[in-house]
Amino acid sequence: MVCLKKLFAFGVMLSLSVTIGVAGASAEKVLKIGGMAPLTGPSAKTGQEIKQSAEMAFEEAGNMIGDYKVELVWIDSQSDPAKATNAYAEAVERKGIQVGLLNWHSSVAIAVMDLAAKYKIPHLFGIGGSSVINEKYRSDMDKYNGYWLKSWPVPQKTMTGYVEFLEDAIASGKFKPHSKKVVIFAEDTDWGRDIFAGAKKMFGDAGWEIVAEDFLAQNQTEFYPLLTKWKKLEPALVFGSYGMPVGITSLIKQSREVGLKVPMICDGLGWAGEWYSLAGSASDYTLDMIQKLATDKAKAWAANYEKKYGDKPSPSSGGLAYDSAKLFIKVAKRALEKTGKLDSESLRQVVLDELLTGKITYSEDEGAITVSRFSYNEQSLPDPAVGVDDWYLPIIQYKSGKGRIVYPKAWAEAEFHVIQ
Amino acid sequence: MNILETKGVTKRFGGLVAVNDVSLHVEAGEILGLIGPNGAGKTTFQNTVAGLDPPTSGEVYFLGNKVTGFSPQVMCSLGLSRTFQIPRPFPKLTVLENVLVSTVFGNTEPVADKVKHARDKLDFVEFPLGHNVLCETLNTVQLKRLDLARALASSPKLCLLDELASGLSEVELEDIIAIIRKIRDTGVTILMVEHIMQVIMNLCDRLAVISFGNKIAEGPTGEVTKNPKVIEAYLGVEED
Amino acid sequence: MNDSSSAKVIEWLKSAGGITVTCTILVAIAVSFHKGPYVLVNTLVTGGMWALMAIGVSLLFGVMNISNFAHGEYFMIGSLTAYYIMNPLKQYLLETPNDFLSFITPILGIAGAAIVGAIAGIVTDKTIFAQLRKRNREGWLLNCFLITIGIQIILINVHMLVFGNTFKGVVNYWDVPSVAFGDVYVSVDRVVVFGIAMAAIVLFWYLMMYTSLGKKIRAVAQDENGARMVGIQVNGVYSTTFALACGFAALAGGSLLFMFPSYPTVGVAPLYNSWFIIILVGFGNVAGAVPGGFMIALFQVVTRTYMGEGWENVIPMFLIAMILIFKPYGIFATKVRSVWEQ
Amino acid sequence: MTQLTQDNSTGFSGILGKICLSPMGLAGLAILFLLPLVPPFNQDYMIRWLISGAIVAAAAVAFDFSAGYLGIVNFGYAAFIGLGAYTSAIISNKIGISPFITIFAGALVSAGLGVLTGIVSLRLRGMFAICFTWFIGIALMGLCLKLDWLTRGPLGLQCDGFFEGNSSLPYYYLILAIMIFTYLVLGLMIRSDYGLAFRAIGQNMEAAMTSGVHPTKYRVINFTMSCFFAGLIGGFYGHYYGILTPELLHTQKTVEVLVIAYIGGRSSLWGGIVAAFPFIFAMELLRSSLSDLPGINLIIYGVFLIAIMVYYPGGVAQFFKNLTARKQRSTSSTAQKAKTAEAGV
Repeated sequence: MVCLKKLFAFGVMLSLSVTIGVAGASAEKVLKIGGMAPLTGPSAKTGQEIKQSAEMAFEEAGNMIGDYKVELVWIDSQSDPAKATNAYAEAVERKGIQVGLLNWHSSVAIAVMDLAAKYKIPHLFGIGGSSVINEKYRSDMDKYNGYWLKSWPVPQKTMTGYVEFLEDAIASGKFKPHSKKVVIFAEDTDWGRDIFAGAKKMFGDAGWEIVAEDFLAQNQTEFYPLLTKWKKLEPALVFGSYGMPVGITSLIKQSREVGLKVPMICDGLGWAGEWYSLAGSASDYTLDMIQKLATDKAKAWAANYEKKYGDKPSPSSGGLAYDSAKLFIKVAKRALEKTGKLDSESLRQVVLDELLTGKITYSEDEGAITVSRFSYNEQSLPDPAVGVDDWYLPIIQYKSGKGRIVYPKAWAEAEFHVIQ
Repeated sequence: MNILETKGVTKRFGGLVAVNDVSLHVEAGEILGLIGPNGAGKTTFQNTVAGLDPPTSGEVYFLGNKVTGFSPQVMCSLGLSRTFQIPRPFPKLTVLENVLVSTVFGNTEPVADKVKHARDKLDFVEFPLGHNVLCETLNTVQLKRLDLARALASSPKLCLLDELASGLSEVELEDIIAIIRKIRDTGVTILMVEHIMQVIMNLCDRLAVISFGNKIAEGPTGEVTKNPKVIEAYLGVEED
Repeated sequence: MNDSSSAKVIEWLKSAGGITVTCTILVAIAVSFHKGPYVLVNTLVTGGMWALMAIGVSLLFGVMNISNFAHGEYFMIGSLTAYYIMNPLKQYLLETPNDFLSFITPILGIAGAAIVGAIAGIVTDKTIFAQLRKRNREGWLLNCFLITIGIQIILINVHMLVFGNTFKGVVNYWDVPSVAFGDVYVSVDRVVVFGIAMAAIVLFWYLMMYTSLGKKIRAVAQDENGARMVGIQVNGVYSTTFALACGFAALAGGSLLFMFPSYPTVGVAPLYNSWFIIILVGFGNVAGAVPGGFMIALFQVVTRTYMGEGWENVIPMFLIAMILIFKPYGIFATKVRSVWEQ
Repeated sequence: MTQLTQDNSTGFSGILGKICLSPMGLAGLAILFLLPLVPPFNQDYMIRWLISGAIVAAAAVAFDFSAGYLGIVNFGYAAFIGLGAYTSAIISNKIGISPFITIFAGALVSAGLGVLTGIVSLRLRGMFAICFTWFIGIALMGLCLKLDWLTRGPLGLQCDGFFEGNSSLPYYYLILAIMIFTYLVLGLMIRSDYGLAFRAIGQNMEAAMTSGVHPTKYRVINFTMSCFFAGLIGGFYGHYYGILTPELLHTQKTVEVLVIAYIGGRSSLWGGIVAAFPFIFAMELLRSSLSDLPGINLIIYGVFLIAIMVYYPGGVAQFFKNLTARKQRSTSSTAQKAKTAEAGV
């Protein structure tokens, strides 16, 4: 019987702690922001960077927006849509978040979108870029409009840069491919599938012959069989997107070990800050398309981040999260200015009236570190508008761990070199 | 009538011949004792008959039908049950449930009152404890009785008993002899492997002797025990 | 070769193990002719490491009846140790080049990994399994299995909390050009690591066959009570076994740092591979783990070559399942039945 | 066979006993029914937690049906859940039938694979059987990733919900019904002769065979039933969360169910249900209140799991068994003593 009593006491404590959690409101003006990121699970590294970068942005604003104190509530998506929805609902109901910010996995986005619409919580600037989110968003615009926004457009929209760049390099005589054979690979994720479909079409249209197509597992490290297979095919170019630091760096290292000497486009190589400590000089001359991080402000941010957290930030997760948070602060300030208060409703109104109509933008001049300008319009939704003056990724070539922009011409910092 | 007959049953394990060309028969209603020195292949022979280890070659006939290599559960439903030298009960089931397994699945005709049937068998072997005891708490002697009750619960025609009496005290021996006799009186034929002469002399109508896998003698108990080959097998030959 | 030994060889060739090994060799040769010798080289290079992992799992199972689901985490401990030994040294070397030190750095890292792994093994045994042995032997196999799942969860998350989620790796051990076998290039690191794996396996074999420790371990594996009766310190043998098994896993982790940077869940792939191996060759069959390692490596290389990436688990899985149907206790299984069938 | 040994219980609890419930169990179910109507549990996120709990509870019951009684731990269990989920989602997406029907189609497909697995794994025992099911799970997950024209692979398959509207409450009652259905069907089977056969095979295959039990038949039946319910639960999972990814088939998900089933207590069926709800709540609260240290909730979970296995391997079921044993002991002593004992507590 004693044990039963203990059990009962435990139950009482449990429910008490729950009710206390609910009743924890205070008189101060507070805006509760639910930042969502995969803090545990296979993508925890990315999640951590997103979290730290966003926190940096809010700290710089003194954790205040106008007279509202900003309270960041972190929601661990656990890289699992089912668990993420549970955590999200709890964050809304128990912790009272009024607006959602950021996200990584597209599968999580698909599941959480419905919750955001249901609770009428605008969720802004999810990073996960795949087209499934767009499909779902576009399937019921009324329901999701203003409740889900991405900060990374679907990869097909940006990738055409690669082909333009190649055509340009061939035309100018810098790149003389012995054939038009290309090997395409991609990580086996929603992102990889998306980019793969885009690349296939893109290279096909440009008259390339695709001699091998491979999907690579997320944390694969053994590529000797694959690379020797590619080597036999004698391609003139290797193209792929592989955002897993372990995988992409192993691939590059081993490609040099087995003697595969062709220009490699490794989209996603620079996503993780520590890529050079893993790939080393094998990464020289590889090409990537990544957020610029070229301005002084951007470099200062990267230096700050490294000082504060001890490792190199990635422009694509950390940088974008930082920019997203800054853009959010801008939106929130406008909402406060316009309606005199900050809550889900006022934020959504500003998002609908001003952000999505292109009245609010966030550009390099104002401090955006990753792209030229964030702006949204009717056609681009839920993505930001894509273009050289908007959301655009330059092509960079690495040498000794430093990336230099080689395309577009206007931004170029260095000449393109073909690996010898 | 022969209830069981084997013709040239041989069982090999890799290079080892455990049972070699054994032919014998068991007549309905008798108690046949299968004796022999340790490691002679008696248990293996029982296993080949009961279907646990199908013979490498040779044939087994049960009730006149060829049953070579039949699975144990089929042999059980045909009416052949057995006990184990080291009893193997279901440790997490109660005594009653142990016997019920055999009652429910060993009988071809469904038993009307399963519980009563099982309890009857337990009473029949004079099981000393309550019927709701978990088997893992029983000692070897109790387990042997339980195993016997379990074997009987499937209403067998032939029951193979494997060293049922080993490890029992003088008093318990008397009991078990009485029980085995009682079983025979209900019309069940018995093929028993046994070491203890008291049991053999008291119960067995006939004996078959196995040594190093070979059958060396078969016949009425009195004759076989006087057979010089048998005595030699038990005592060994002094060659030098 | 005299008649009796050739008869023995023929007998072995007819057994399931013999047939599988022969088929594997034939497949390897055939594929090498079809696709080039790289198949063979790749199989050898990766097979050695998988064998080293599988030996550990197999040893734990054979001696202690523990099916270790956390074995990959000892691999992770090894790679983490090697990183924290090698990385500072490499940083130091950048500033003050020193040929001897740069030659010896990876060796120090790998040795350190093995030692730390062995210590971690002893700690695990003393804190958890010794307690369980004292308290409760019932349902040992499944209880241990669940406990190792718990250990796995703890180690992964402790790594994450303490050392962070970053990928802690090195570019290479020795910065020298690849070695060429015909037209196949293999990095020096891989060749050396293959050598380490083979050396460790030979050493282990010697340890088990010719030293008193090996004899004690084998005695305990066969009969714990018997071993206790002849005066063997059984608990000590268990700890040693754990140290050996985990030491091997950590050795593999340390040796493969150039390929698997250390991060919380790095152990999952090595764990899976070692489990595939021991299921294929049969539980507790320590010697079988070596050919098993090469077989699995060949399976995966061939699948990747012909089916493409991503199928390397599906097809070998299917094959192993098929083999299990015909040889339910693994291809090298003997007639001896023991506890793991219960 | 428990009804045989508990024939003496009469009246209401006797009737309940016939359908595998005890008064305490009925009270527990009643609480589960009423809980989402009572504050603080009437908030939607709490209902979501309850749903998660019920999903795991139902899965643990069906898992324990093989693991606890037959002794075969189906380590690829999540793959059977996933197979049911994907089948149901694909059928309902392609043909447009109501999910209420397609979840049964999913369950049947899972059961079909269960039959195959049961037959094929027949010769395997112990760890080999466990690993065999595990490999089936891994292979299924690999297929799910690679057959992207059917499953959309890692892109994730979207599925329609059962109900219109935003509330999770109808979903909760649906999964509760599924859970109770699972428990009752499997519980009744365990109480019948089938259960006797399962336990006999699980504890000693050879003795079971010599007692006339047909191992093939009962192993296959057991696997089929267990996988059927796994598929059914999977179907619910898909249509509730609205998205399926191959991760659902991952071994990690099996481990989640397995841990609940074992903490609940092996071969009890109901133990999983008792363990699931508090466990899910505790984990969610830990995760949420320790969100500054992501992963620490999992460390606590790991330590708890090890502690349970070392010090209390019987789990919750053992706890309640000890409790009733103590109660019986105290009631069997004299009334006077019982009274003082009650007063003492």
